[in-house]
Amino acid sequence: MIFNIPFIAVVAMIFIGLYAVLFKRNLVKIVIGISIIESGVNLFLITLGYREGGVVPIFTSAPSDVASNAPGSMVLPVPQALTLTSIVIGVAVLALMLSLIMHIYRHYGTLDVRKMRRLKE
Amino acid sequence: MNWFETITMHSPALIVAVPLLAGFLTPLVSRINDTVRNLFVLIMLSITGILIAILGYDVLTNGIRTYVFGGGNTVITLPSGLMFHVRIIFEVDSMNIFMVIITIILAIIGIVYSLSFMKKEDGLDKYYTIVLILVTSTLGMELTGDLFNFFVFLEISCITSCALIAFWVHKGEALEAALKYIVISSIAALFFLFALGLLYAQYNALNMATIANAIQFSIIDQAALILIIAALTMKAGLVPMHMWLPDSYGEAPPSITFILIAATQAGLYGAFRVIFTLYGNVFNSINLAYVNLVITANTIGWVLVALAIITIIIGVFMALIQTDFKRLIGFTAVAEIGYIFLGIGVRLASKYVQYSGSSATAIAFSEYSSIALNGSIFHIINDCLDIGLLFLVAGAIYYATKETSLDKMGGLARNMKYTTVFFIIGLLAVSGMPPFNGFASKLMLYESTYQLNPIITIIAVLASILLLAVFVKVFYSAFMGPEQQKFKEVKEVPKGMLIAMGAVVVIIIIFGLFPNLVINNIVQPAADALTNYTTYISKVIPGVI
Amino acid sequence: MSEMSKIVRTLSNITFPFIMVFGLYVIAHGHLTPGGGFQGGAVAASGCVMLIVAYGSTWIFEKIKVSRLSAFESLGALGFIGVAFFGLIFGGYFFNNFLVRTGILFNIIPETGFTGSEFNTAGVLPLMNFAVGVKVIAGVFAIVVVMAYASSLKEWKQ
Amino acid sequence: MSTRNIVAAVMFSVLAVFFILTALMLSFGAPIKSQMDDYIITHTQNETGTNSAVTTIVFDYRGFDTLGEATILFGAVSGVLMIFRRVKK
Repeated sequence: MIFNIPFIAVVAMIFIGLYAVLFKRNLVKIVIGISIIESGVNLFLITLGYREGGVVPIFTSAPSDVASNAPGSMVLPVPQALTLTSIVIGVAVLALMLSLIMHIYRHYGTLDVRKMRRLKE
Repeated sequence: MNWFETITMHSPALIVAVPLLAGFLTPLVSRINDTVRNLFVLIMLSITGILIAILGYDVLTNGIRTYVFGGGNTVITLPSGLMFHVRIIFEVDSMNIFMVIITIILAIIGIVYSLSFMKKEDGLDKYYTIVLILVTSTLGMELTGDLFNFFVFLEISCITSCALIAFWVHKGEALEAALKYIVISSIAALFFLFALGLLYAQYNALNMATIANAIQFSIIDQAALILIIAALTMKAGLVPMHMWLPDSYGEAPPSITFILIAATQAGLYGAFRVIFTLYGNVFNSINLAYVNLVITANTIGWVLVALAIITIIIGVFMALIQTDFKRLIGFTAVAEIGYIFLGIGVRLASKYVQYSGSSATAIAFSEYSSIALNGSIFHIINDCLDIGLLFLVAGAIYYATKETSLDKMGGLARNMKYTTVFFIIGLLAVSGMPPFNGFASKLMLYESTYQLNPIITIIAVLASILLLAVFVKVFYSAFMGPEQQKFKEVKEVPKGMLIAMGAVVVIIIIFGLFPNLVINNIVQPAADALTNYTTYISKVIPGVI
Repeated sequence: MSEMSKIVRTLSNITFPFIMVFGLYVIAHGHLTPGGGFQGGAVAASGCVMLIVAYGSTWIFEKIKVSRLSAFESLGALGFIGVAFFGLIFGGYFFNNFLVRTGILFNIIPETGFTGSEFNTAGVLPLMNFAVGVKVIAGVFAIVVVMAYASSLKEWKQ
Repeated sequence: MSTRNIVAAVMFSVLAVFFILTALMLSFGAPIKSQMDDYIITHTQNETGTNSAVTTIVFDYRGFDTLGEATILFGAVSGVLMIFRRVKK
């Protein structure tokens, strides 16, 4: 079980994020929650690709003894590529959400969910 | 190889690439002037439409077509006999074609409508850019055969729809609806990504056919299934997470809502694909190994039926009490989504009965389960057209009177004759009245549901009748009644909007008069494509099954 | 955002070229070392954002037209999809890496280890990296400029 | 305590149990299968002339995803610029 600690960390991050999204009343905190969930999922993907004792799958910086028995001694590259895509997606979503929140703040003068009409439910 | 064959071969990629290229070019083209930009957008979408027609003809006659991005072999075989995919694959079968046709019809009509509806707004070059990207993402979701690619397009669709919902930034409600939409759909997308990670950890593959071929339905797979279905039903607007749908449909510009409907249906398509193809060997065939588990076709089917019934009831009853025209139609859209999921649920549950019952019931239920699937698929296109038409009418009324509240309308039939006729057709179609298209699909749903449990049918029929009542009320309060002073100067909307609404009405009437034509030519092949999941798999992994 | 003190401005003047060069290095060596268009673009864009912090968003907003940044972003995206279309034309498939292992220039298999002399490998990948890099710099910079400028306007303050 | 809170708490606890159970079943450090990644690591230098396997995947094997990613950034920038446009009142 002790070897599952990275996965426990992933789950913990997802929970912290979900908690913020579900129970917090401040819009910025909700956005922070989504960001934390996303980090959790990214960490999950990275964690899936880890191979015991593996090095980064880049031949420029790999020691020659590692590179010679190549696939077995390197971590899996696909999850890293997926994470890369996912991070950029996260940045884009974050930018859009924050600009919406700026507009909402200008409109209502508050960030409290309870003061708004549609977001209340 | 002649040029037509070449175009057909590359069309799966071009269908996505052409509107994307158009989206990237629009900011540059719109520096010239507005007319050029509008023409450019229309022409690019028409080219996409032609490509879709070519591909659709090919797929419906010759079967599944695949496209490998980057070329090379579709499948890599190791000496040990393992086969897998490295590159992204688009795999197009009749179901994909069905969805893509819906999307492009809605996109072109939506663009034609917005050419006159949005004429007086600012920021139109960004508007058209984002609309093109939204259409691209919807097409991409519906064509792709790769799970991660589906996720990427899901996120594109989420971002672009959010930006478009917030188009009227001076309205606070629009901003709130957009924020709600993006929060819910990005959480849904992250759930999807998590589930994808679970599947990747199991099978080291991202291609749908490869995973479908290897699926074991272990506990992790079941967890992934639940997460994916939860994510996609969030995106499609099933009950626990339906609140974003009326908000965003109600607050977005109507031309956008019309295209958003297609984007929502893409999430629905994802649910179809995941249930019937990715987990096809569990839900689509006789596999006694999976009968004793907790999560079977039966439980998933009944859960979906229950959620669908709740969705229908909530949608209809919330629609009853709304006073805002567009929000009212939004809740109707929720109810219609419920009908589609009802079809899926009935299909799964009766498929289970078919395998566990005696041979006589087996034959009967096999027939009814396929009717349920057909009805469900047919209802997708009817839902798009009917709800879309109502939104276009609401937009036309807003354009003419600057009013969306039903209490303040009245007597509009005198000045807006065409719109009134279109609205009557829309209301009859959406509530499932005979000569129109909603009737055909709803009848199929009722018929199959009745075999499973008559109570469900009764609820569904009653909800449909209530829907009629809701819209008759709307009709009287908006179009009938005494002529109001402030609406005396109201004129009929411009020709572009009338053409767009007229096109939808023509399609609705054709579908309503000749439902068999549609069912035999596109709905039945789509249902067959979903049912024969082995064909889907063996197309990209030769020699399997 | 108003401009900051002279110390900050001078320091940001000094560090700005280094950040940009590092960003361009990461973009250019994306196919050999960790990094690539997105990462390098983000580094370079953060260098530009540092200027906003130091000089104030109003000054930057007047110096740089956001529509021009948006056009640059369009060009980057067009470059990317253009390379993909060239793959369709010359290689026979969308996104085909039609340059790799061809001709005199690219017919090299890179060696393992720090050799540092094999920049001309990988076919179209450096081109894509470059297009994405331009796109990310322009896009992220445009987002930050617009948001910073909008938040500094009077009508946004309560 | 409002209904919203109760619903949220129920959803939260269901998800909690669900995710924890899932996480406990995975194994860390030893991927069950790795045929696709092994293929990529082995062939990255020969097929694409790239030393970095991650870049190979991002731009070559799964280049279309990256196009989507670029599109997302493009869409977000267009969206932000559209939201912050000057609206005439």
